[in-house]
Amino acid sequence: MKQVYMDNAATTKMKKEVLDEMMPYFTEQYGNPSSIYRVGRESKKAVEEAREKVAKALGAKAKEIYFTSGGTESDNWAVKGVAYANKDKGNHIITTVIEHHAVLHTCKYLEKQGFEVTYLGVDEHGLIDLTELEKAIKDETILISIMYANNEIGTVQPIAEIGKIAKAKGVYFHTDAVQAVGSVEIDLENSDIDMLSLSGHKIYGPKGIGALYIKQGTKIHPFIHGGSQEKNRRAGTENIAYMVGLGKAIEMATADIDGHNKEIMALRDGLIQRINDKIDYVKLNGHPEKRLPGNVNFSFEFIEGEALLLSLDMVGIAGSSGSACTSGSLDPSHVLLAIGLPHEIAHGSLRLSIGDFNSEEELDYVVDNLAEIVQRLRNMSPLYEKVKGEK
Amino acid sequence: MKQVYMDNAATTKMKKEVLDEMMPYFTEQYGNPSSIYRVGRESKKAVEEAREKVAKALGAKAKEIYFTSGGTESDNWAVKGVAYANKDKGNHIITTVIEHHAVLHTCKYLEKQGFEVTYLGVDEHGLIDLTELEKAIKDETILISIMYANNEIGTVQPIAEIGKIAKAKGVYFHTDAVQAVGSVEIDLENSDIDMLSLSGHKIYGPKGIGALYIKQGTKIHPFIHGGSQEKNRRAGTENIAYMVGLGKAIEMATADIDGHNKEIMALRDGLIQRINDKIDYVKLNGHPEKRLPGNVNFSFEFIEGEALLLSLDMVGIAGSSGSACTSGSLDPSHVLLAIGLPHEIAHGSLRLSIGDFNSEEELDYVVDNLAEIVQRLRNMSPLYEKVKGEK
Amino acid sequence: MYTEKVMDHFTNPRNVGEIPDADGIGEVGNAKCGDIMKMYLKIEDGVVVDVKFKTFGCGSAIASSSMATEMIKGKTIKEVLALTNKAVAEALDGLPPVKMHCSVLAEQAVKSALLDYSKRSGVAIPELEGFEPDEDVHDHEEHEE
Ligand SMILES: Cc1ncc(COP(=O)(O)O)c(C=O)c1O
Ligand SMILES: Cc1ncc(COP(=O)(O)O)c(C=O)c1O
Ligand code: FES
Ligand code: FES
Repeated sequence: MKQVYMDNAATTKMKKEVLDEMMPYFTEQYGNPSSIYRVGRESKKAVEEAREKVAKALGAKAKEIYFTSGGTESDNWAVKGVAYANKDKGNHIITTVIEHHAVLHTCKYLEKQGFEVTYLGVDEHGLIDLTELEKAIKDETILISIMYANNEIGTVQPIAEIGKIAKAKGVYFHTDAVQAVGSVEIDLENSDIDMLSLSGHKIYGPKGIGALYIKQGTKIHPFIHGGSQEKNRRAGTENIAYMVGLGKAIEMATADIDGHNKEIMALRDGLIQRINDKIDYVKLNGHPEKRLPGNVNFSFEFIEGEALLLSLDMVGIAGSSGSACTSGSLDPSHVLLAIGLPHEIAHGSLRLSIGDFNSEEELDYVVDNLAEIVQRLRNMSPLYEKVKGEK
Repeated sequence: MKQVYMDNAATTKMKKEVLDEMMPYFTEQYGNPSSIYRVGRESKKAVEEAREKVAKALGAKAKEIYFTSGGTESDNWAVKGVAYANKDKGNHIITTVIEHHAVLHTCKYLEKQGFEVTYLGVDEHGLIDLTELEKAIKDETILISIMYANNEIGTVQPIAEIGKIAKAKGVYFHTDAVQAVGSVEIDLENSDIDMLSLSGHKIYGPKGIGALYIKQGTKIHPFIHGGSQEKNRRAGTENIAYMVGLGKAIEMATADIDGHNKEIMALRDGLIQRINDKIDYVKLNGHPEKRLPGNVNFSFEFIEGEALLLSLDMVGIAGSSGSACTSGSLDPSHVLLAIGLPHEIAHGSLRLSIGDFNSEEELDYVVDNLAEIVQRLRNMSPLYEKVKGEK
Repeated sequence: MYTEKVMDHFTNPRNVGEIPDADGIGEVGNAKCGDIMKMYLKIEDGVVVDVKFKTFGCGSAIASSSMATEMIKGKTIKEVLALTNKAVAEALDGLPPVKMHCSVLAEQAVKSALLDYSKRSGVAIPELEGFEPDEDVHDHEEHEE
């Protein structure tokens, strides 16, 4: 059967070029970078070259890049590390209700440890209100953590403005850019971002590697203590192969963001239009313009997302409903609720996220099947029955 | 030039069988295990099969095994997770002065956060004193963290007895078994161990993956918060390939521990004897019997370890001096100082750790070169000069 | 981690040994820190005509000693006094930051030997007045918290 993978916001398939660069570090180049003999020195060199690539892709200095085990660890480190290191200054953190759980659950945990957290709401498109942010800052505020772009609805926040506000108030600013890297131009040197999280597997690199950018001079505790790797700030024997893979992946993802976005957006806009044309009672979630190039998120009234996903899977189409990273939970997505969707509409959401391996022709297959499936499920739905009756 | 890798305690070369099992998860099997479509379900299955293998190798239940990014994260999680979850009960932790930095630096950090830590000393062979341990336990003690086997001198602690003491006193017992797995039979179900750390890259698996065994019912906080992976206890998109690799690696490493140890010990004992025979002013560090099968650690008087390592590297031999995991620091090893070596003797230490890929013939090469190098460095040493003068 | 020059001087150290009838001997460092450097000078008419060293220490300590001996051989006392650890490190095409103290040791070993010469021979070296080699010149990498 045809397989159409449309869940690139959950994870991506690794690019061949990335895997090829990693392979030597699974075989002959196995030395521990901390050691002084040849095979160790070569590993060290590979790690530092990968770090350079990450730095270059973000307009940062190599010494500001720290490798982690993924976006989640980066988020945990940034938020907890700053919280604990600055608790003599204050105990207040500002974030948003639509963050990824990696930030949200970390904040919930910190609340139990005596920190106070303000969760900013968002408007119907998923944007925060800058005035509200400014008002939320108080003397005790030590950190603002606001995601660059949302993983579910794709909304991109006004990061430059947020940075300016944070800087003016002398508060650290962390942004979870896991979804933004490769889709948005990022130039950290000319930004007011103090910390930025990213992850390899969202940009055609391996799963289980990420990085945290920490601007020089930022007061932050290490999160994982131990050996002196990563300049004494992130302990643990280096995952050389994945670091190399992340370096290659980010290099490729940022080589021509504009050109790349144009292609992806053409597919995205075509998909949105065709769904709008072919299926009624649908609603596009997220911001109409300020959204990630590959993100399509629709609510289909009267039906439930899991049933939709299962039906799509039966014809080989992979999508997601709510956050794929957390779909162990069946609660309607906290992001969709935050933009004001009623529960029943939130439940009927479908995210199709377009990636580098998708083609125009696949989208035809998706739309045809989707229309059919939605109709079939609606025919089973007592809610739809009522609406039909009213018509 | 001939290359002889004798630093298997620092890291090992991945076995081909391990890499082979991992490969599909770098290519077609890239689905996110949290998702419900086919390629996601297959990833989920692979993760759970890997977890079964880890559990089986340790005599544990699969649901007691949590994947982490390595031994260091496992140690951080166990120690911090128990500390924070039980701080209403007490704030006292007991560990030893010879732990890996992953435990030691974590404890130092917790001291700054208001915890109290007792660091047990060790005897000249690196063994703790059980009576001393018992005496150190007080009402406020919530955790004992003592390593199974030491990474530098190979000494194996009386883990069963420590477990009994901990259990009798109602204190949690964590052991860092990163060096022990594959060399010591471990049967967690019939043990008093509450938590156990292990790492993939010490047993011919990948670098950047580990596991923490958490006995059912243990009160411990998550360490990395976020998505609901690992039953809500360790967030982050799963590193499926490495989990599969760790499963295969531990399966192979524990298939026939006795037979395997016999072979490795034959090599080790031969190496120890030949060094003793050929070179004077040497001292074997660690316990004569209770030591890891592959560990050889000698001090060579009058010379310094780094010079020794560099010289060995020039003839293709890879060894380590002090802990290779932390050799960014130039301080003499805390372990060698703890067993009572004077600073200058600790400086002249060399660890040669034997692994599955080493051969008898390689050892000949090592001993011949080592004898020559030690002599050359001694001829340059003002300390040796004095001894020669006295003779 | 080390330059080719360092490795060259480490593997083929120049002027290793002792001078039995040395005019000045300097010993600095201590075994506790893993480094002792001992310099022997032969001085004629205010010129270092021969120099030998022995070192207990790491690769960069051995290379620094070797380089220092090359740099002072045949030089006048005044010229020798001008030798700095930075010059030694530069002559080796650089040392890793954590290893700079090894070159400090080399500078101090030379000065100690000169001081010894001055005491023994009665030749005053005013530049060395108050010179005392540091016991602990170790300056390890910054630990960021
Ligand atoms: C916005 C966002 N932040 C954080 C993460 C977590 O990253 P990782 O899966 O690498 O832990 C994800 C995806 O899982 C994400 O989409
Ligand atoms: C005893 C011990 N504990 C912990 C670790 C850390 O494990 P990892 O390198 O996987 O972080 C090591 C080795 O590095 C070790 O030898
Ligand atoms: S309908 Fe089954 S989970 Fe709600
Ligand atoms: S002799 Fe101490 S590091 Fe060079």
